[in-house]
This record gives sequence, structure tokens and C-alpha cells, in this order.
Amino acid sequence: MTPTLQIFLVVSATLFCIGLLAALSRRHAIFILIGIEMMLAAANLNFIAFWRFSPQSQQPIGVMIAIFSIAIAAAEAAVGLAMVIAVYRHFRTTNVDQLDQLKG
Amino acid sequence: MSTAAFVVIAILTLAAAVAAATLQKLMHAALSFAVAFVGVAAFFFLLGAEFVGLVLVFVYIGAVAVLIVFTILLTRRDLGKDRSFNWSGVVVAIAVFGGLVWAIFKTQMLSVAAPQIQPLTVKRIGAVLMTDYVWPLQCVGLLLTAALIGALILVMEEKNSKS
Amino acid sequence: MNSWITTNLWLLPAIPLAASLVILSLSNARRKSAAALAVIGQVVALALSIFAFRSTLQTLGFRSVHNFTWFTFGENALRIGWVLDPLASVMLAMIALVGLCIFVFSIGYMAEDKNFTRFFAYLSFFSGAMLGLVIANSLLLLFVFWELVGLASYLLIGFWIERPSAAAAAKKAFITTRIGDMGFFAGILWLYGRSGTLLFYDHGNGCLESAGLALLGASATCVALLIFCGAVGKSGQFPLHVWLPDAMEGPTPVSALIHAATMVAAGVFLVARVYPLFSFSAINGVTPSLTVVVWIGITTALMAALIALAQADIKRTLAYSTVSQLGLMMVSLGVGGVAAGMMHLVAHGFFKALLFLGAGSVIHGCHHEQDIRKMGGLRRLMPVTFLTYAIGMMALTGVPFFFSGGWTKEEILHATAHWPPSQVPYFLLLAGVVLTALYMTRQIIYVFFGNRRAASQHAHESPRVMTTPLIVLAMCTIVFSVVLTPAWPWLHGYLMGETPIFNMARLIQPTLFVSLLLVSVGIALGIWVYRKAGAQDRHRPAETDPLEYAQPELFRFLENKMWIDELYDRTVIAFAAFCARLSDWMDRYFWEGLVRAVAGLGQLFAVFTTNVDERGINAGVDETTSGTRGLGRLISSAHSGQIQTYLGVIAIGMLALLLLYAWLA
Amino acid sequence: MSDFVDQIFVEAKQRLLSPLAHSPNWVVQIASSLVNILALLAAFLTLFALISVLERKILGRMQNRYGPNRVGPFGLFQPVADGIKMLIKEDVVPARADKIVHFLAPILIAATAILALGVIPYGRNMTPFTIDGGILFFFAVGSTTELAVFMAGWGSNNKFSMLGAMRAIAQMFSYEIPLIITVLPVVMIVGSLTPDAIVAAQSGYWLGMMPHWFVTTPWGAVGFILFFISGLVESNRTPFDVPEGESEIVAGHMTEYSGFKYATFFMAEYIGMFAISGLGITLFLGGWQTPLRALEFIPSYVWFFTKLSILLFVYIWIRGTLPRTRIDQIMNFAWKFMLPMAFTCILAAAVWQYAGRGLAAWLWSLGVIAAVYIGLSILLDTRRKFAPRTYRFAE
Repeated sequence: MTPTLQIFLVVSATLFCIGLLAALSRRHAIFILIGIEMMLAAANLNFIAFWRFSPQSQQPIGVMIAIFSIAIAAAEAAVGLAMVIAVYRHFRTTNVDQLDQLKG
Repeated sequence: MSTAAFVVIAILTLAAAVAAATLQKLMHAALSFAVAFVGVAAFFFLLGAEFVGLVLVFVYIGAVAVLIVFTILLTRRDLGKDRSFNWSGVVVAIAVFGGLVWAIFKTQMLSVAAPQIQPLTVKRIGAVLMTDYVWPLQCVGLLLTAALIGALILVMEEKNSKS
Repeated sequence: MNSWITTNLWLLPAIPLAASLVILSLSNARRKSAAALAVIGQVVALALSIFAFRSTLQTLGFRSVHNFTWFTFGENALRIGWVLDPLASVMLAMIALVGLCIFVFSIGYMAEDKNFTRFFAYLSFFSGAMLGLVIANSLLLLFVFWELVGLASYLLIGFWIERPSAAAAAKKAFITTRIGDMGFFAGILWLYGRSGTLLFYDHGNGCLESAGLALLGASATCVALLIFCGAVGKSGQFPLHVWLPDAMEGPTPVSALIHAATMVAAGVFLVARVYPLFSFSAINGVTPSLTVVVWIGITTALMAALIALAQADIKRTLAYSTVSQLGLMMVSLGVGGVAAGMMHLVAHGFFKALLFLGAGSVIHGCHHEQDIRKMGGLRRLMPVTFLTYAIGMMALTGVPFFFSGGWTKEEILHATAHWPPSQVPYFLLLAGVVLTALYMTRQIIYVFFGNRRAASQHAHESPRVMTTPLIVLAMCTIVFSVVLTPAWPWLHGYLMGETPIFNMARLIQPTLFVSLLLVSVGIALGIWVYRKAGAQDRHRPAETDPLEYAQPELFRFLENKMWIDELYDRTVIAFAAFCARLSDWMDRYFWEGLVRAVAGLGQLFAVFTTNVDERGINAGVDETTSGTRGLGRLISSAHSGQIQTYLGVIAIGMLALLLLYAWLA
Repeated sequence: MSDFVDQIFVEAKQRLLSPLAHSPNWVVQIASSLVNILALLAAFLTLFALISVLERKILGRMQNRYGPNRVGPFGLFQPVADGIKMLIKEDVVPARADKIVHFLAPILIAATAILALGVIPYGRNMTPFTIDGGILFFFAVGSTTELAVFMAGWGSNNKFSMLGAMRAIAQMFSYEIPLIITVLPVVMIVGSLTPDAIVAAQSGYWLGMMPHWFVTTPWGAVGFILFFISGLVESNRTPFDVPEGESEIVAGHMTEYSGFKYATFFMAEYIGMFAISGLGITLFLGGWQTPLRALEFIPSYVWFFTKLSILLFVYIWIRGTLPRTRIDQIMNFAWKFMLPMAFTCILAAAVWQYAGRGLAAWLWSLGVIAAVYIGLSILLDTRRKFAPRTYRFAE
């Protein structure tokens, strides 16, 4: 038997939750970024899966959205990491627990 | 698409993801993150979206992962081991997972098999990108430029910095 | 008809006023330029006045009026303007000429004064104001200049501020004249209320012309009397004459210009100007107002002459003689001899200025000694002064034929003699003539004859700058008499608008002999009484006046000006002081209490509002703000800055949403 | 006859796979893949051995000395000796090293290098893995190399390694961009990401002799030069071998490696060089196409490998000739010259395309490129050369 849409969704949900876990339970800022990226990847996986399992009459919308979301995720990652570096320069730490004030 | 491939890829991906989320050494986490993305890309291949898969690999392994390891390098000062673990987050994550899975299995219409399709060629994607999605494309380009400049300004060595 | 001077008559007052402003802005050191400016201004004024005089010779009874609207309130506008007629032009010429002489004189007289420039500024100011007064065609405008000359006299009387007596005199003069001016102003208001116009001549409907007078009706008498109050105050008539002798505290040129020649004559001029008001509805030249004028004048004349008889101060004597002469003019106006009054005014302007300047020269020569009993024998030391002074004295006493004063006094006597109601004024005037001769003779003898006394040891003749004006004025005094003679009464005709007839026969008249007789009697008496004055007589010490030796009480009575000042002190001033004290008390205890009460109310209200504000509004606002702050704290506590907390919350929210949808599906 | 020779390897593969005719589909797939991979490895490891010795000999000749000439005929067995030496050497791992990463790095780098070889058409019907979007695959895999290099630098907990890795990644990143952008015009003109399609698009001749290779067009020529330079950098070859500049940082990210791991790195480097050259050939030099119609009887793969060996000779030649450049100079060159020129190539290609691919079009695009080149050379005045050196990327 071939994998159904459900299974893909379950996988992506798992991936999403792992990302959520990383984002929620790790202190290091980079972990949060990693988690967010993973969640985005899960979302993309969903898009592709839905596109694949839908009747093929219409445009590859899922693929398009996946592409765009990847691009945006790349931008987000770049800016996020830059922010991590800047924050580190300023506070000498990347532990998000200590980064709870707006003014430096 | 074969179940075997699916199972292998799923196991690889999820294992890598878990590793990325839980490993204590940042560097290992980042690398397993890359592996996890390879897995996701493999999923895309499996689903017949080679282009997206390649883009994913290209962007994430080639760019984002390297950026991440670079950041780890530059913020090496408190790199050490990140042992502090927030269990409430785990609880929340598990709860969300449960909810999602419950919702997925509750809806019957999802258990469909993949229809037979003609492969999605790069040509078609390019055509669609340049016709229907040209405005989103331009916007994304603008966004990327802005992000590039913004990131540059953020990490630019500010003159007479206090530190 | 209208040469440019009639339309630009305002230049006459404007030029000296401008000069005074410029001089005021000069520093004290610029004495020469100050004097030069003042004199130039006066010269220009003189030239203009002569020009104006010429333009009035074109026709008989020439009168050119130039009116314009000053400002408008409601629908009726207040109009002012200036008039040029024989009366004005004569006054202009006299004022300008005498003023010029006095300006020149004071260059020498004030040479050592440290406030030289200020003095000339004031002088120019005065002369400008005086000229303006003369040309005014509106009672209001006249009143304005009237007050300006009052101010000028105040400033000049108190010119030597450092002297308390001068300051007191200045105050006295100002206040006393104010009393008269109050009446004057009331008259103006009444007149305006009745006739609706203050213009004298307005082509038929001015207040001195038939239309305006018709509007006035019976109230003309009251208006006239009220205006006469002003005249009384200004020219020192009986009740209000007390300020004039004290005004001699000012510098002598000032006394000469203001308190002898021009300003004090303004009252007479005023009466002459508004004469139609007085003579309105007259029964053969007699109206109640004119009667009042006559009696006041006669009283003043006699009283002043008597007082002058006992004064030791050379200037005070002259001052009282001025008062009496003004009374004389008033009488002549009252009895209907307007022309006579005005002629005497002009003549008196000349010779009284001459006398005062002579006195000034004497004082200057005697190092500012004014007591005639300390002088004597100056005849040789200052001959020019002596001669000019003698001429002035002749004119004043009214020696006929050669001296202007004689002819004018003649005219006045003539007019008075034919006054219908009674002959009493006439005879009283004759007595006055005698008295005048007497005190003038006394003064001359004291000052110029006899042995030298303390002040005249080192006396000296005055410099040219002072003697020249004396000579000029003396000339005027003599030459002026030509146009006054009844043989050819040119000035009379000019003023009255009649062609003078030359008739040598009218030169000799019976009354002439009478006055001649009286004058000679007076002079002779004076010589007999005062021949030994200042020298040791049988039992009389040199200091005591012969009259005093003869009649001590009478002399004391006269010397103290008939106790009039003291009387005023007891009555008027005491009453005024009482009123002041009363109002002070009222202010202190009554009004202040009232004010305090109101203030207390205000404070009570303030306290009340404060409480309302603090307890009520502030509390409410505070409650609101604190509540807001507490809420903010509550929310911000959730806003901990912990990214992961946010993420967790978002996740939970997402879960909830998911479950909801799944449950709904 | 020539067709048979041309297709001999394809025939061989089919013969090999014929026993599995009745087995399920996926078995056949895996089997064919395995065959392809084995063929690739055999071919390119041999080539690697050959080139390693040839390079040494050629360099020796260039430096006026004999290269290795003792082992076997003309010293051709030298690589074998080296290989044996490497295998029996002790494998040293630093005590403070991150063992796992240190171990995984060479494997990953070799794997990616070999993977990249998989999409290049070596001859008619001789593309090991036909992927829609093979070029993209090539770059996706190639970009993984950077990660591997970083792992190497990081894993061996060493200053020099880290510095070397940083430098390597910095310059790889900088040159990856012009590399890809120089590929774009070809993709635009051909309208496909498939290497086969690209090669096919370069078939045919002008005037019967001038081949339709893209290198013959102005944008193609410039693009090829840029591509070649970027390839030099990507494979860390002189004059861009700062990452492993012996004089400064001992051996860059390979400092802490010894024995067979070092050999792996070495091999990966060479294979990456082969791969990039192969891609260059595919994109600009007409792949396995014959330069002259007269020579078509020679098999396609021969042509491919001929071109490849020529390119490799140029690599070696450059290495023997040019000195090592400074890192900041490399960076400036990348961002200030390479990138604009690459974009110009896109423009020129568009002009060429829409002017009708004729002689006029050829001149037009040449004009565009010349204009931009002149403008650039005016802008970047050469006095910059003497600016004080700044190591922004190796701090």
C-alpha cells in the first residue's frame, strides 16, 4: 500500500511539534530559530502534500506557496541570525531568558 | 511512491529533527537540523516536487545551515552546553501534537491515495512563476533585498561600540 | 482773500513747539545751539505773524476761518480750526515781538544757569502754546492751548526746583488756575450741549454767530460767567489773584513774558474773543455777565494797587500792578470798550514787559537782590536801565501824549465814564490811577534815587544782550502811541472794523485834563512822601517805609496782602484739608472694609473650589490613573519579554482553535 | 560502427542489468543506480590517481625538474604508493576535538563531491542520473560542501583549522553567487535546467565548422571565463587557495587530519574540480559535442574527457604560474567585478536572444559587455591595489 495523505500530515505534525518543542524548551536563541525553521518546513511539507494529493486539474498552488515560503523563511533566518549576533554583541549572551528587556 | 522509501525518510527526518531539538551541543544540533532538512527535501522528491526539494536543500543546507553554524561560531562565548531544559514547553508541544493528530485522524476525508499525475516540470513552474505569480515573485525579491540589507546593517560593527 | 498764511496758520504754533522739542533733546552743554534754536524759532514766528498781520490789512473787518474735522464720534463730528482776524493778528504780533525781546534778554539773564537748555525749551514751548491759543477758532482747541500755557507757566515758575518756595508757588499757580479752568470747562460743556458746536466762526453757524447764539438763548449768561471763571483764574482777577504775586518766584524773563505780557492777558483775550456771548441780548450794552465782569475788574484793580503800595520786593510790586492793570482791562471790556481793553492789553504787554525786564536788569546788576529798600542810587550806575525803566513807568502811570499807556488808559476812562448803570466804577478808576502813580513813583525813588545801600554798592550795567531788548521795547512803547491817539485811532478802527478818521480836534478832550491832573498829583504826592525814603529821617530808621512810619497798621494790612492768603488758609484750604481727611478716613475704614469683605467672599469661594478640585476631581483622576497603572502592571507582568512564553501561549491558543474546529466539524 | 563505439557503455549496462528483467521495479532502479555509481567511482578515482601524478610531473616540468618518476613506468604507479602509505598511516584525532563532527566531515565532503558528478552527461545517453533540474541539483549538492568544510574546521578544535574553514566558506559563498548567475544565461537561452537539454541545445554548426557552443557567443565566452574563475575558487585551487595556504595557516581545515581522512579530503578536492570542470564543459563547451562535423566518428565521451583534461591542464598550469592572492583582494574581486559582470552576461544573453542570434546580435551583446566592462574598470580605479590590507573575513 502507498502512504496516504494522513500519514504525511502526521509526519508533518510531528515535525512541527518537534520544532515547537525546540522553540519552547531550549534557552539558546539559535535553538528557537531552528525550531521555527522546522515548523516552517512542516508547513511546507503540508502544502506539498495537499498539492500532491489533490486532483491535478488546477495550478501547482501548493508548490508555489512552498517556494515563496522557503524564500521568506530564508530571509527570516538571515535577519534572525543577524539579530542574534547583534544581541550577543550587546548583552554578551544569547540566552533568551536574559533578553527580556527592550532597552539595552 | 514506495512505502519503504517513505518509512526510511520519515524515520531519518524525525530522528534528525528530534536530535536537532534536544542535542546539547549546539553544533551537533545545527548539523542534525541540516540532516532533517535533507529528509524533508527527500519527502518533496517523494511527492514529486523535485524542484522544491532542490530549492529546499540549496537554501537550507547551503545557506541557512551555514549561517547558523556561523552564528554559533561568532557567539561562541557562551556556547558551552545548553542543559537548561524547559519542561513546560515539552508539555505544550506534546499537547499540540496530540491535538493535531487527533484532528487529523478525526477527519476521514484525508485518507486518500495519491492520484496519478504528469510530472511537474521546472518549465511549468517557471511559466507559472512568470505569469500568475509574477507579483508575488517581485515582492519576494524585494523582501529578500530588504532582508539582506537589514541583516547587514544589524551586524555591522557599530563604531565606538561600548563592548 | 485767502493768502497761504491763512490756511497754514498752524505753522505759527508748530514752529516754536518743534523748536522746543529739538531743544529738549539737546544735552545740557549745548547752550549756544539751544538759544540759537529758540531765537530762530521765535524770529520765524514773528515773520509769519507780521505776514499774517499784513494779510489782514486787505479789508476792514477781515476774518478768515479754516475749519476741519478732528474726529468723529457717532454721527456728529468734532470740528476744530483756526481763525485770523484783527484781534488774533494783533495779539500774534505782540506776543511774537515781546517774546523775541525776552528770549534775547534771557540769553544774558540766564547765562550762568545750569539748566539753560531746559529753560529755553520751556520758553519756546510756552510761546508756541500761546500763539496757538491766539489763533484757535474752537473753544476746545483754545482750552487745550490754555492748559498748555498753564503747564508752561507751572514749569517755568518752578524752574528753580531746588527752591521750596518756587515749588510751592508753582503748585499754587497751577491749582488756583485749575479752579478757574473747572468753571471754564463746565462752560464749554454747557455751550456744546446747547449749541452743538464749539467753533467760534463757522460761516454763520458758529457759537459766536447769530445761529449759535440763538440756540443758546437764556443760558448764554451762565455760559459766559462760567467761561469768565477761566479768565478770572488765568489773569488773576479778584478771588483767584493770589497765585500771580507768588509766581514771581520764577526767573524774571518768565515773569515778564508770562505773568506780565502774554499769558495773564489771555483771560482778557478770552473775554474779548467770546465777547458776543457776554453781550448777547444786551440792553444798550449792559448784561448781567458784563456787570459781573465790571465789578470784579474794579475790585481787583483797586485792591491790587493798594497792595502794591506796600510791597518791598521790586517784582511783587510790578506783579500787583499787573493785576490791577488786568482789572482795568476787564472793566473796560465790561463797560463795552472792547477795543480800548485790547489796545490797553497790547500796550500793557509792551511796557510791562519793559518794566519787568528793567527790573530783571536791576536784579542782575544787584546780584539777585530784589528788595528795593536795599537798593538806591542806581541812576548813574545803570543809565540805560534807568531811562527805559522810567519810560515804562511813565507809560504805566499813564502820562499822556507820548506814551501808549496814557492813550489807552484815556480810552478806558472814557468808556467807563459813559457806562449807563452807574458812575462808581469811573471814580474808583480815577483813584486807581492816583494809586498807580504813587507806587510807581515810590519804586523809582527807592531804586534809582537817593544814596546807595547794601545791594547797590557793586552794581553794574547789564550787558548789551540785555539792554538791547530794553531799548527796543521802550521804542515800541513810545512809537506805539501813534496809532492810539484819538486824533487818528487807527488801531481802534482796525479792531472794530471801522475806517479811522483823522481829526486833530479830538486830540484834546476834557477827560484828558482830568487824568493828566490825577497823574501829576499822584507823582507829586509820591515824591513828597518818599523823598527821604531809605535815608534817615527825624525819628524814623532807614529801613522803615515812610508810610509804615505814618500808618503802621494800614501798612501791615497792605503788606500782608489784606490777609487774603490767610483767609483762604482758614477757610478754603482748611475745608479742603478736612475733606481730604474725611475721604482718607472713608477710604481707610469704610471702603477698605468693603473691599476686604468682597475679597473674603472671593477667598471663601476659592477655598471651596479648591476642596472640590482636590477631593472631587483630582481624586477621580487619581483613581483613574492609578487604576490604569495597575491594569498596565497586570498586563505587563504577562508581558515578561520571554519569547518562549509568548510562543507557548500562541501554541496553546492554536491548539484551542484546532480543537474547536475539529469539534465543530 | 561509430554508433556502437559511441554507445558501448550503455550497451554494457543493459547487458549487466538484463538478469533482473523480471524483478520488481525498485530493484531494477537500485541496481542501475549502483551500476552507475560504481562506474563513476571507477572512472573518476582512476582519473584522480592519474591527475595527481600528472600534476606533480607537469609542475615539475614547469619548475624545470623531474616529477615523480621512480615508481613504475614514468612513475605512473606513484599514486598507488601514496594510497598505500596513506592507508597504513596512523589516524590521529585531537584530544579536544569534536569526535563525531571530525569523523563525519571528510565523508560528507567526499560524498557531496561524488554526488555532484552524478548529473553530468559524459556522452550521448550517458547521464548517470537524469533529474529534471539537474543543474540545480548540482549546486544544491555543491553548496553542501561548505557545511562539510565548516564541520572539518570546527570538529578539529584548532585555531588554524577554524581560520581556514572560515576563509574557505567566505570565499566559497562569495563566488557561489557569480557562479550561479553565470549559469543563468545558459539556462535562459536553453529554457531548461536539464544538462542533457543544454548539451542538445549546443549541437549543430555554423558554416559547417563553427560549433554552436555557447562559448562562441560573447556572453558565453565571458560567462565561461567567470565560471572558470569561480570554479577555481570553489575548488580552493591556486591562486585562490588561501584556505589552505601553507605559509599562513598550516593546511587550513585539513590541518588536524592525517592518513586516510586526509586522503579523502584530497580526493574530494580533486573530484570537486572534475565536477565543476564537467559542468563548465556541459554549459559552455558543448558537453560531449564534437567541435567539427568531420570528427564526429570519434565517440562523444572521448570528446568530453578530452575537454575535461584540457581544462584540468589549465588548472595545473595556473597553479604552476600564479602566486597566491590576498583574501581581501579575493573578496573585492568577487563583489566588485565578478558579480556585475555576471549580471552583464544575463543582459547580454537577453540581447543576443532577442536580436535574433545572428551576427548583429553577436555584436550587440558584445557591445553591451564591452560597455559595462569599461565602466567597471573606470569605477574600480586600480590605485585601490595599494590600499592597506584588511582581513574582514578571517577575524
